Amino acid sequence: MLVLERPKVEYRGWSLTIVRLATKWGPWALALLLRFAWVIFFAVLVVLTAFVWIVGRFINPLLPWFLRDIVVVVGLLAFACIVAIIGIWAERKVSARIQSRLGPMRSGAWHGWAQSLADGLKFVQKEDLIPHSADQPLFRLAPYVTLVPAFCAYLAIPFGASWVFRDSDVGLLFVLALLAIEVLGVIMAGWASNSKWSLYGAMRAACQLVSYEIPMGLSLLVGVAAVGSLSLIDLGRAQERGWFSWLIFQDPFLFVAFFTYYIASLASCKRSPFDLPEGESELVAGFHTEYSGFRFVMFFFAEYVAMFAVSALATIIFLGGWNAPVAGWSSPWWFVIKSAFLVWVQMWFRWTLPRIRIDQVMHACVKYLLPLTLLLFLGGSAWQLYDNPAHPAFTVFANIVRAVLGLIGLGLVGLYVFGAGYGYYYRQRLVGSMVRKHLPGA
Amino acid sequence: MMGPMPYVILSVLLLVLGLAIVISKRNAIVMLIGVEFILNAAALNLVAFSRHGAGDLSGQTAALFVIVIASAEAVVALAIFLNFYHRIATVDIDRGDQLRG
Amino acid sequence: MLEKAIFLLFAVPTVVAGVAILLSKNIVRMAFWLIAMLIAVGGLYFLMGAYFLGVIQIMVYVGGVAVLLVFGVMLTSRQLAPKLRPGPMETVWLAAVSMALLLGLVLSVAQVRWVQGPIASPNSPAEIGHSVMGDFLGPFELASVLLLVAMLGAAYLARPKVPVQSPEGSKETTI
Amino acid sequence: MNEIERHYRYQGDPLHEGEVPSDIRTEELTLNMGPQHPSTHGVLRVLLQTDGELVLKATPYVGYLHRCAEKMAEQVTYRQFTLYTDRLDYLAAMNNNLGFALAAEKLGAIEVPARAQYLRVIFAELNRIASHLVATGCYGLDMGAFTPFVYCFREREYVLDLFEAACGARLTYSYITIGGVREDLPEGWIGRCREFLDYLEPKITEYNNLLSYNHIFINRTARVGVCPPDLALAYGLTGPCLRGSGVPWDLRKAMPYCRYDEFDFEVPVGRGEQGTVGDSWDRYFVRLLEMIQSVRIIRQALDKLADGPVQAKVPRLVKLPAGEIYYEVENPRGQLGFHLVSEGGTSPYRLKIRGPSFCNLSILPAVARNCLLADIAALLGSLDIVMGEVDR
Amino acid sequence: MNSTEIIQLLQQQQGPALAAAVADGLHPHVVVPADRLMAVATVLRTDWRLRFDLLRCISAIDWPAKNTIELSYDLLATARGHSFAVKVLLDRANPRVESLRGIWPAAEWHEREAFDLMGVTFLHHPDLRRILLPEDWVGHPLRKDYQYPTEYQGLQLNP
Repeated sequence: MLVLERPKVEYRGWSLTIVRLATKWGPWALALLLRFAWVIFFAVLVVLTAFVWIVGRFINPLLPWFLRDIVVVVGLLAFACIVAIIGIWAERKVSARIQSRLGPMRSGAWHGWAQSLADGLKFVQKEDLIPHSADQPLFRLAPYVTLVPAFCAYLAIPFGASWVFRDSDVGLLFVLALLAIEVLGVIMAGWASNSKWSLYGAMRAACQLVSYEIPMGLSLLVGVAAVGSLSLIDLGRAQERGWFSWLIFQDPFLFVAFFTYYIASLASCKRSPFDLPEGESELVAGFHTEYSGFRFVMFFFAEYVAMFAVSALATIIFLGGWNAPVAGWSSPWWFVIKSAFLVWVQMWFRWTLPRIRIDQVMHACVKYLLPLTLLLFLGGSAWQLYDNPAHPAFTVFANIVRAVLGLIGLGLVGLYVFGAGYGYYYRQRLVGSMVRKHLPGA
Repeated sequence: MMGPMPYVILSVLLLVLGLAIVISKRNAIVMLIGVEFILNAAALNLVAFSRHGAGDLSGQTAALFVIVIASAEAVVALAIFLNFYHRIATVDIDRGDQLRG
Repeated sequence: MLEKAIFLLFAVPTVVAGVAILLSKNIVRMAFWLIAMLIAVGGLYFLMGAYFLGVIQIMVYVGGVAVLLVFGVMLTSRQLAPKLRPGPMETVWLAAVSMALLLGLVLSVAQVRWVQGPIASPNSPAEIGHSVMGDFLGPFELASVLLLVAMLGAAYLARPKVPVQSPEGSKETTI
Repeated sequence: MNEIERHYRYQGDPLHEGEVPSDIRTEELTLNMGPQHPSTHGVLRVLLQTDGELVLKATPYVGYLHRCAEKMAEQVTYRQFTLYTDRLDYLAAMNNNLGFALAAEKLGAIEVPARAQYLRVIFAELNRIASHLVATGCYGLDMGAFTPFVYCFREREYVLDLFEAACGARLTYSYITIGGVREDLPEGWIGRCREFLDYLEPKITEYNNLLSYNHIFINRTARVGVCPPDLALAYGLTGPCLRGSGVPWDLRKAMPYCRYDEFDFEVPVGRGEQGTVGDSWDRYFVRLLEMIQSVRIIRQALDKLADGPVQAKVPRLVKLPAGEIYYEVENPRGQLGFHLVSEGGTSPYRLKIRGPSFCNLSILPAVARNCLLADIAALLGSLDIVMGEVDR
Repeated sequence: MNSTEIIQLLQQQQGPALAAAVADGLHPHVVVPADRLMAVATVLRTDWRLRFDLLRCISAIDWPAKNTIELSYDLLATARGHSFAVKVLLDRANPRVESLRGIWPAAEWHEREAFDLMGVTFLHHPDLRRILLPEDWVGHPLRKDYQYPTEYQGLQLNP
């Protein structure tokens, strides 16, 4: 009987050898580091503070602040990269789970955690060619113009009450402006690669992203109208009194504004039903058809970084950023968990919904989303007019509405948990083909 | 503190560059770019004087209006050029000499 | 001293962008040079403490108008990179006139003695809101009317001449 | 130009060119949806005249997969040609074999035993299910929904395992030969086949909720690529494409062959539930319903399976008498016809193969006018073209 | 309606046109001279009793012995459920016949294939060019006396 044993696969490429070495020696190095982690951590800390104190005293008093900013910026970049790497790996695992398959299992020990690393290395050693008739400088510049704004958005996003690089009182608008610059990178890429298909991708991207910025901005302004300040720290601090103080439950307009914002943010990240700019089945690969090698990785990276940034905005404004459902326990972990959940929902949409057509995208924006968000903004600001101590009757009504909405929110969360549990409990263990195991001698 | 002088010189430079672009380039869209240069020079001046001269922020709101009006103007100008483009295949200004159509 | 350094950091790109547009032949590059200039001017606004204005400049100008311009350039350029060759005599005259204008303006500006008023502190959008609603209410209403008229005009001018028959003719698709 | 040509003019039939509104004159791009393109299901090149996102005219170019099977038929004996029939519509090889075998048997007046005929019906219908699974899965992929594609191919895996158990091959079986069926079933096969049928039945309702009634999918496919019934008949559309346009014509019911008249099953017809009759959604939904009918047929055939020989006594070198026949069989994609002319030798004198996808594709220029780029993918996906039988 | 009634009906409408008619056998058909093909086809398509609306297949058969190329149009009436065939015998050297594109648009691609592989030219065909073979191919492969080319655009083929 033919016995299939695991094929001996020889990886010869240097990138995969690095991955193999990393996975072979990685755990050892990690274990060593963990055992002496505390010692190493304090040693580094002591050296750093001594260095900063000496520099501060003798060279220039301003320098320590400058160093602190550099460290924070490096930390933010590292966080963004980690988010993107985990995002890529999670997307593969999520799509596998939805399509009842296993997803990456081999690169890296548990469930293929090093798959993104392996992808990155694979792309690094791929030859990234520039089409002959492409517009050289624009072609090279485009990935950077898409990547840099996505990373800069993290400068203004607060992780905790005081965990922010530089809080300016136009933080929200600053993030929206950076997302507006990303459009240019996409158009530049589409135009510079000088092929009809990518030109279509660029045209579609330009229409979609520019027109979805308006409903996105407006639905955020509904939240700003409730709190009265554009700075993200104030927005977060206004939602510190537990679950029912979160802005999403303040008034029905805000409740709907969360969902319109979420749909608009899907469009602005070119995700799920709106992923027309790189609609595979029609436009081959849309605006990044001609890109290969490391340039393609940048577009790929920028997509995941922007995805998390946009969900971070949603959590801070609507879901009370770093504040826990219970009043006291606010910590940056809550912010990361909520944003990760919103990113998971974006992935969930991608693997269930088909793509909509370009004219439907435009109709949806101009005919449905825009008027709806304008109405919400009107309603939200009117609600704020009356929701102050001057109108006691209305505040009582507002509290009732707040409670009802909070309960609806709890219901939704319960529904999700029940659905997930039900799905997990009744999932069908699919081992190979059901027919094969009955065949004689199989 | 360096006063408004550098900003004023920069806005003059921008003005001259804008004018040069409008004059030298024959393509309608590039003339629009030249006009944008000039508008930005004006807005820059407004903000500089409001910061160093008047000390309050009326200049900034004026600059805000400059941006709003510039965007409206750009939209209408582009619509006209697209129409122009429909009639005559190119966007070359010299060709737009007949008054009819 | 730091402020002058940052000022130069943002001022030099604007001038470089202007000159590059003058010299470059490819329309699309000109559009992207314009975008560089707009971002640099936005940076200048940040330097001057006008944060709200800087953000609005980037959002409205770079995110909206510049994208529109690039769109216009893409639609109208027959070949992919149309060449614009000004004649030799034209460049000489152009250089002479612009140099004369520049010198005249700079000299006249240099003689002015600036009265050093109080330095405005970096302000929050709330103050700008108050001033827009306060003494700038007139221009605000006028601006909104102007925007409405501009939108209607643009939509009317750019409508497709022949109604495009969508599949099954149920609704008109205008792209 | 007689009154019939006038009859076709009103549907914007391309009998006369140049009725494109001439004064839309933004740049006119001619785009090449080239031989390798994700949504052309094989090597088909479509030249699109587009104006921005709007496609004004689409002209398909075929012939990239032409192997001239008809010329080879003249140099190969009858039994050897069954191998070529597998490669015609490589997603429904069983039905192709059945078509050629029936044509040869009718010409040679060969009597096929009852068990072989029931086996033929079972395998033909199983292959129809597998082919429709591929069609619906790929159609979801064209519309951007990746998951149904993976589910459909998981189900198809079970059908291929059944075929592998019965005749050893997964794609080109040449199991149905002249005179009957190559081998009898392995023991335990019928039980597994019933188990698969019970497994598949609830899955089709699952696809309905996942894809068919998905609001975005309906917006993308309803009222897109509409083929009115008489235009479909005029261009020779057959199979699910014709039934999607509301014409209840199924060869298994109208001209029954191979004991199809003994089974009761309905013929699903497009009723324009989500849009107009004959749009892409109808063609897709007709295929889904046909899968359910095939399950019913297989169940009845499995009950009627009598014992007996599976191969009539046919000489090793089949020699058909001089004569001529045109015989058609209902394939998953339409009516596959064999025009067999024989001079009494051991190989056919002339064999013309009428591929259903060849005619289904010919309607593309007439229907893909003034529609959007994404609608071309929707239309092509719903016509379910296999280039093997277009280019032969 | 079985084929004998169809043939009687055709004889009434187009009496002299029918060269031969075979009612029984596996492939009931009627043989029509080339110039009367259009008239017979119109009758088959428009007569309310016949209503052949589906042109299933046009096969071209090469008979070098009889020096003729035979075109067989297989028709089907979906409303009535009966099928029938019309044959046309063309001389082998210069086979020319009227295109039935106006009556059945399905004929367009079948006729292009007959032109491409057998060399039959169809008059008034919208765009009669090769459909399966490359545009610049020489010769018609399905003819019995077809020599295999040994070279195509620089590619040597040694059988």
